[in-house]
Amino acid sequence: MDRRNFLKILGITSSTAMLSSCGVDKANEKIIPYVIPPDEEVYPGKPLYVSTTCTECPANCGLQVKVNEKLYHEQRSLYPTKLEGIPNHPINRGGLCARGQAGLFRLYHPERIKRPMVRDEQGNWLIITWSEVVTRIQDELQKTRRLGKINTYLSNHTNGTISQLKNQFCQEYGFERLPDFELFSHANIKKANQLVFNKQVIPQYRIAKTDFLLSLGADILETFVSPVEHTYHFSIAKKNQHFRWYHLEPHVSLTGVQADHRIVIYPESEIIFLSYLIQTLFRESHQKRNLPFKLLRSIPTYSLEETAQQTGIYQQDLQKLVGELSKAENPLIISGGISTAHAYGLEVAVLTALLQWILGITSEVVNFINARNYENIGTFLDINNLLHRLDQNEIGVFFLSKCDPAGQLPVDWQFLEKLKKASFSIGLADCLNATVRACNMILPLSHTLESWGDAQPFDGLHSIFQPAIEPQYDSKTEGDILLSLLNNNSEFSLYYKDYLFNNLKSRFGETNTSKLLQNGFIRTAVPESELSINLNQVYQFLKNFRIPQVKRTELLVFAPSIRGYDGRSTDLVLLNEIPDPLTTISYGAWLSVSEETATRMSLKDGDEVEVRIADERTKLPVKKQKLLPENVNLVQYGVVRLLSGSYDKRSGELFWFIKDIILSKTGNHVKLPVLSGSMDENGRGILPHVNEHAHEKEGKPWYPEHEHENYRWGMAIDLESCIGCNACSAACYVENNIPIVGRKEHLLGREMSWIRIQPYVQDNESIEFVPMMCQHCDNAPCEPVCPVYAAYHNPEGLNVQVYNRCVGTRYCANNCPYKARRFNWFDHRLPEPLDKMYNPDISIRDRGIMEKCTFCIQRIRAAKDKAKDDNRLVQEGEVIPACAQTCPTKAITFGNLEDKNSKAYKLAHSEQAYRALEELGTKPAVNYLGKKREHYEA
Amino acid sequence: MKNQYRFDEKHQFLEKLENLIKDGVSSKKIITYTPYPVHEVEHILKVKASPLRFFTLIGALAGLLFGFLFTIWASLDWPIIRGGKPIVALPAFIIIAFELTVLFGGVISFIGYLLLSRLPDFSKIQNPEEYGNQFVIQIQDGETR
Amino acid sequence: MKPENMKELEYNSILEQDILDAMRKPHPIYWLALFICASFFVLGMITWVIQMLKGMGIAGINNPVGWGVYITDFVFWVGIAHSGTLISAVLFLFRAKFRNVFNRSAEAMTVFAVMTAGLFPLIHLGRSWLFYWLFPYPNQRQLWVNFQSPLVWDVFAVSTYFTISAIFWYVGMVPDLAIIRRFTSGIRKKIYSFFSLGWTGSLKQWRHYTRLYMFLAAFATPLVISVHSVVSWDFAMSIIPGWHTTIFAPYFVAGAIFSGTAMVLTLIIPMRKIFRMEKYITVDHFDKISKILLFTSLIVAYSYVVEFALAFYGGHKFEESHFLYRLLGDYRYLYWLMVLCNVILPFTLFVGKLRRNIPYLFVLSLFVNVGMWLERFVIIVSSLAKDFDPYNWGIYIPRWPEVFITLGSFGMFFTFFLIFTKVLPILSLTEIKEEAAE
Amino acid sequence: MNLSYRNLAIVSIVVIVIIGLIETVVKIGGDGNLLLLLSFWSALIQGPVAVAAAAEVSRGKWAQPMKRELLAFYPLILFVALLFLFISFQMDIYKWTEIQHRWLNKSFFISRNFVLLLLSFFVAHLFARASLQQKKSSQLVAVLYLFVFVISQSLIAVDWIMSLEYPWMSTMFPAIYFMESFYVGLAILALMAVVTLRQKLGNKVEVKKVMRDAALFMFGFALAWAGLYYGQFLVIWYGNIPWETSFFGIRMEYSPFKEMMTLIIVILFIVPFVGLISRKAKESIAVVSFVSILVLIGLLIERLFYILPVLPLNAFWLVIEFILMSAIFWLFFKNREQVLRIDK
Amino acid sequence: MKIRIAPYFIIIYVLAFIIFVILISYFWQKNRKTPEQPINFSHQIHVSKVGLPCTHCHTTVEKSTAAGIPSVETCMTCHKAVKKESPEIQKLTKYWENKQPVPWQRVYRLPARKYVYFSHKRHIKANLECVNCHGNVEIMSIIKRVPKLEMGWCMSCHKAKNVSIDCATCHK
Repeated sequence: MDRRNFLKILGITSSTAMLSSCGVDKANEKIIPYVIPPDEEVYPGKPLYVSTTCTECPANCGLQVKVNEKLYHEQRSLYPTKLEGIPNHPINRGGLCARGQAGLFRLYHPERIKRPMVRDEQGNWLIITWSEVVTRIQDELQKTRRLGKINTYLSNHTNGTISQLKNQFCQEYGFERLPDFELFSHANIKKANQLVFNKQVIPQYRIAKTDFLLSLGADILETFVSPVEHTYHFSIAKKNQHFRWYHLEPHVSLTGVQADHRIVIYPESEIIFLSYLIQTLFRESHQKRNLPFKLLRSIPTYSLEETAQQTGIYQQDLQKLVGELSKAENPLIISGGISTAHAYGLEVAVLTALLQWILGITSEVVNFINARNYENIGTFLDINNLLHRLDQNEIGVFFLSKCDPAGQLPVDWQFLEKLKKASFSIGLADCLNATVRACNMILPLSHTLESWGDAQPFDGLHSIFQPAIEPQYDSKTEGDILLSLLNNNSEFSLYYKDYLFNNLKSRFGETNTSKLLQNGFIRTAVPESELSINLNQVYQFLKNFRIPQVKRTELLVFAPSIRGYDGRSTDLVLLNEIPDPLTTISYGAWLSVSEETATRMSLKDGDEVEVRIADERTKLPVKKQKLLPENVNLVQYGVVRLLSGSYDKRSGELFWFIKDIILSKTGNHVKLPVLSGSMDENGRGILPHVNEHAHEKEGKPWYPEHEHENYRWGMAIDLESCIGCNACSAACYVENNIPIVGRKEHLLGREMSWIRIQPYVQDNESIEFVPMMCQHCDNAPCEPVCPVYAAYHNPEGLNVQVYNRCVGTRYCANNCPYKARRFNWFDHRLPEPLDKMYNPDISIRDRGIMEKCTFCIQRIRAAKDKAKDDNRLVQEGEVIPACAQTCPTKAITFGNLEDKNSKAYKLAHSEQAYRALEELGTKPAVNYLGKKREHYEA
Repeated sequence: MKNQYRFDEKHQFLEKLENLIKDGVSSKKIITYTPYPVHEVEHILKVKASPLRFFTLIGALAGLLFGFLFTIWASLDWPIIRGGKPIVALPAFIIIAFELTVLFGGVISFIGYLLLSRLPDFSKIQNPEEYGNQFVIQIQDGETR
Repeated sequence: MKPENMKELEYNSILEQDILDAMRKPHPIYWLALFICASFFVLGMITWVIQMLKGMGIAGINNPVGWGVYITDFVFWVGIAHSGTLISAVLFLFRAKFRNVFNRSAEAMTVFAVMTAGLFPLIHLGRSWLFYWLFPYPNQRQLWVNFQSPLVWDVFAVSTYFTISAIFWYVGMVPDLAIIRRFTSGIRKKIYSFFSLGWTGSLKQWRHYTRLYMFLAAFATPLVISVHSVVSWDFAMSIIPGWHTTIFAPYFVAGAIFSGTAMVLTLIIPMRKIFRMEKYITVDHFDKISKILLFTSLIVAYSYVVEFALAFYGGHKFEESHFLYRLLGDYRYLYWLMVLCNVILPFTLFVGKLRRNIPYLFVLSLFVNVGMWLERFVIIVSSLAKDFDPYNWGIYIPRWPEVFITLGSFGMFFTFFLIFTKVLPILSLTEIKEEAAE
Repeated sequence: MNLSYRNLAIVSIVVIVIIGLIETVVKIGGDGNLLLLLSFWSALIQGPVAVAAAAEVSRGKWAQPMKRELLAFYPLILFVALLFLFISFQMDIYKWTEIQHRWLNKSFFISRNFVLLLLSFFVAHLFARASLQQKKSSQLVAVLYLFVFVISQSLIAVDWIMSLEYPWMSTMFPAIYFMESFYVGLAILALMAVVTLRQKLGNKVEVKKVMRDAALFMFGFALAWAGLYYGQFLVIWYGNIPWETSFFGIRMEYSPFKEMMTLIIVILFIVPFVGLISRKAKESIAVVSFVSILVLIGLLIERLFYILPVLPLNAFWLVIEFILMSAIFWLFFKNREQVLRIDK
Repeated sequence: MKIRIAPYFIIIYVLAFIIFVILISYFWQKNRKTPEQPINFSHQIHVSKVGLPCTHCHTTVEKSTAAGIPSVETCMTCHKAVKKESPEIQKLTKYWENKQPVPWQRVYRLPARKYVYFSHKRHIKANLECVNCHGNVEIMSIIKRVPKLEMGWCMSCHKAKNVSIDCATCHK
């Protein structure tokens, strides 16, 4: 029995254990110096910041990696411990989404591929060296030449230098470089823009600049093209009093509930709606640009009633919409996502483009010049083509780099089987996935945080990848692999760095390159070009215009989720720990059904149903979801794989919903980890407008105000701009070493998140999100009940929890009206090597200890330390908690409430500020800014 | 040499006792042994009320005082704000003070009792005196008590 | 009781004989019972150790329900303890003679129950091995405990309660030990004579003794009230609807005495049968004690009513919704069962016949024990399960550790009690003699 | 002066009418007068009967000799009931009358209280008869009366007093309230014992014993009262929820209320506690009568303490009303034989 | 027979108690004794004889929370030349050759230090001498832990110097 346990038993058997106060650490430990200290000035208390680029989705946000020096397994070394957005980055402006925050979980993923492997005849994996890799590939290539097969190279969205290198490589070895593989290729939008404007690109949507946003299906705040950017823009747009946002969708999405007017439209009927809009605008001559008569005539005309009847939109809504649209200065219409991912998606996209055109398109709102970098992303036409060729045994050596078609393509496309037909498939990936598992050879790629590289998120913006940590395994970057193949030599690595630098220097010159390395990005000028419409093409397209037969059937919708994206992020445990904002389900797959369906089939949450589609079938537990229209059943990409996929033969857009599905109860019941106890706020005084009559309860608390010296830390959270994206929660997890507890604990209701997003459904039409964390009350109910002073109030207005003083009575948690306190039921530890990401500035709590939000006290401490060095007080903006830092909409403002000029103070004393559960007299330091009235009149 | 009277019945015993007092035997010389407390004896022998109450009183007061002083001092020794309540929160300390009053009062009166009645008496532990259920009167030659 | 014609001396000696018979060599069944109880005790202890090594999580407690069965048990056992003091001290002050046959075992019960109860606050600690941080002892940290915390009040209240009731119990026993001493020999005699402190029964001893007993009784009476008030304030000091209510102190005190009295019946009725004490513990005694049961049950009922009435009187949203939840929510069955056990069944005691029907009283007492346990459970759990913020509403279901440890607590209690019945006089001899003499 | 049963009735009717007129016709400043009157005297009247009932139930010898004196006041319950009806003319003293609530609404308020008072009168009547005639059922009726007493006093507490402070509420409040009424009941018992001793009536030893027991119980009740009051205060102080603290907020900040508070504690707790702690004190007529009178005054102050912060009082008329009431009270005591003819 | 029981009871209990205490203090000592160092490095020589200032090796003491342990490289700057022959230095050079860090045993360990934030920098900036806490290192041939580094020890100084006694200053 080791000393610790000994004392533990002792503690209960005899009071003499009082002799010992510390029984918790290992008996004796080592301190390991460096052999050679690192060149960077980095030591405990001074982390290093490396600017690089996020690769969790094609948006490529700017990243700032916090690197700490710490001792890990008796190795003193540098480890990335936190990801943050680059403050002034043109895409994410310092913000970062939950997926971005979870990037570290990929870097330290237990399933990282550690060394190159190849299959032998029996199909067992053999570990080989890189030189063997090179030779092996070489002679595979020999073979295929003899066989006369074509070698192909498939990779995910790539651009920048590496793209050039690939092309070079493909030329040298006679590879055919296939268009990049992205599940969400937005093919219809590209196609439509090509039809209408001769530009096969996805433009930048400048939401900030518009005063009227009409979005059809595009989940702009979640996954659509560049969510974080859109979210930021959205928060700016909100500041404009006249900004209006109509969102039309056949299902319910996080984006939808943010719109001022969320309008449910029958699937596939957007086209009717759009034609109605165009025609009406012309009839009422609100158009800014004219169209030739014959073209106009080729667009079908619908009466108000018809439209309403066909689309399921209320007439008054339509009229209101038209009214506001025609009044708008420079409106912006975005159709995408689910509205373009169906049989009439292309028409929708084209009409959208047309509508945008006649409403006067400007590069202010729709920017084709700095177009998104989607040109070499392929469509499902290409995929289908590839599959076909695989079937024909035409493919020889097959490189699959950083992409997981096997995991993402519809089940009934049998990619795996077909992949086997390639004579030699080589998977390049950082983590194991379905595809690489099926390959003949696996080459471990270094994670982007371990490697050099560059990217081009959109035309005119270049950002860099810099290594923030030595490669942890025997892995290489794609560039290095290609180069070593080119030079037929694997010995010396970091070829690619030089290659990259030459390339960058040649492209941008010395100074810009160094700027690029310093800031993480640079902007370059892009030639302006006048946007012109190709009337004839449009006419040709519209001539044989197909009017959809909208018939309502039981529908299965596959929507991408803010947590899973196209499924690539679902194996990051953090993103499973954090609940889905709308249903608050954390782990596992589920099928969201409408209230109507639930009552019709008498389903309770967790009842299992069988979903039958032609011959494909799967079983899923259901969750009743408010606001979900009848007949629409929702599942998320990633958590559930697309069962049967059909696509648009013209554009190659994948269809997101499957018609005529059959649901049948299996009778089984699956416990769903639903974290929310109730979606109904019950007038508890947590939401703003409910709160107003809370003030009636007069009478004042007894105790005198306690004075604060210099600081009183406080927060203002703008519910106006909070979109419930959970980025704050993710950031908090990583920053504060919050334990990840898993499904079993969640089922018991033991989640550990310090900040959580509470969704509340308002009279069945809107959902409002309230980020809830420790409110750091002045009269905190949790403090006086603690017998050992573990919870107390410090002079700076923080409600402090002294972890190693806590004996775990849990009274504080019971007595906290916000239930913001979390108890460590077990010793939860991240498994190796994930534990490399622990933040050394804050403790890892043992079992039996209560923990909670500390306003990131470690950051406050650091700032005060710094301030003290040049003896002054901490200034505004010096301390930014992780949540506030990462919030894409900057909804959270942190500051010193003692300082009258601080932003936080001003907001806290603005007329729309209120405190949650104010009537309990707890005097929270967190102030919520209520939504403005007119949003409720709508 | 002390002489002893044993009785089986209480009333006989009491009569004898009264007679003895009448006969002018100093009550100081008399020791009685009874199977259970007999209050009449005290009246007959005119014994003063037991001084035990002073122990009790002192104990209780000490407890009360200590209770308040200790809590107040300890809170002021390291003043820590909790829930905005005043550092010296008397309404809360009353409870501690009360409990300590009872504790001290009780314990000290017990100790007082042991002192007053000279217990534990080790010699008697060795070889106990037994009188069964009888009522016994002993008359000492010398003065005891 | 003593027949008129009987001589005092012989009555006393018969009495002594009867008591000694009760302390004779135990029957095998006794050993069996002892073994079973002891093994439950051990089981509970083992569970506790496992819980400490693995973590609180193995129990069913969660967020929001941070307190569950453990605290319920704590309150339950403290409650059990109370009637002991009530019967021996309060009734002593009221000069209610019928207490004399109950008080010894009642006090024993008190002491053991407090010991059992005292464990639970430690068991429910997340870091039990640091329990001593709850005591205000001078330490190198130069930091004291938070005297504002109800839990610290608990520490004081419970430890005081234990000390005083232990002293009270012992003091009352000294003369009786002296009697036992007389009939034993060998090492047992040594032990008894040691603990009877060389008692002779001289006037000097008696006169202080009576005073002391009186004072201790006078102390114990307010103490018993304060202790359970403090226990109730563990909850009332919070702001949780269902916990934060002013009536809790008297409500819990009454409840405690209620459950305690029931436990006295549960223990004494079989004891009386086994040790053939019918002669001394008569039906009248039971009639009287069941009146106490009835009375306290009335107070408890009153509190139930007032709680609900005022929750709805005020029209305050939190209170209202909470009490609706209690009536109709997840724990409604427990709640109604509790009402049955604590109010409806005890009210049958208005019928005089039932008060004197001992088997009925026994069954009833069992129901009351269950009911009072449920009452604490319902109050503690249902209040936490649905408090202010709807997002973190949840429910709590106990898991095996709670079950085992609860069993263990019963095991501990009964182990001690069984031992008590064999090594100590189960009736207070001197007091019965005194009573008989009048 | 000796009056027949009928005359007594007439006198009391007259008094009711007078007070009624004062309260309704003679428009005066003091909204609180009637409420204060009722809340104080209802306690004084129901208390002694409850004490008698308790004595009956516990078969205690302690109050039996004074039973007749205690029961003398039970008819006044009816008196209170009738007087209460005048409240309906001044319902506007209650804030909640603006919002009609399912529990707090005028008509229901009046009716339930009136009915309950009538009921308690009726049961008291039954009890008085049964116990004076030494019926077997007397115990049962006594229990019944105690029930009604507790309920009606609690209801009075909640409805008349607590709802003045709506939405303030405290579950302890009704308990304290009826407990106080029993407390004064004991005080009156003691006083009567004193009086009878003075008048050399009854068996001296017994009566003295009664007085001592009454004193003893008062001592106990002083402790219990303090406990309950502290219990209520502590919970509210600790919880610190604004709509709860408001009650004590006013009463502990401003004069004269905070002085009143200390006065109450001194009178209802400290004085009886210190005064009656020793056995000798419990036996001295002077001490006991002093303490019991003080307790009565204490109760009055306590009721003032509840009402004054909310409602204005008119001292002059108040005095008059009180004199009238005490006159009636005295009359009933004096003519108890008339009142208790029922047992003949 | 004349045997006194009471004393025996007491004696037995006391004995048991003593044994118990001894047992604990044993377990206690186990982690209080100064550990064996891989190379017996003498501060006395380096400080008193050679006269190196503390900051020469503990470089980050003025700017970081940790004082910093000199890298093997730092040692080698001198010991490439100095005292090459001595066996201890041999050890050092061995570490250097096969590029291994020296596994020094930690002497100054805060109890439960994973919960404690301590910054050398702050204390140096407050003009505390190393000696104040680390004792006269210059005369220690084998480094020993002078204070217990318990909370009370910190507190007494913090109170005396009248600097922050807010728990959050040190507890993390």
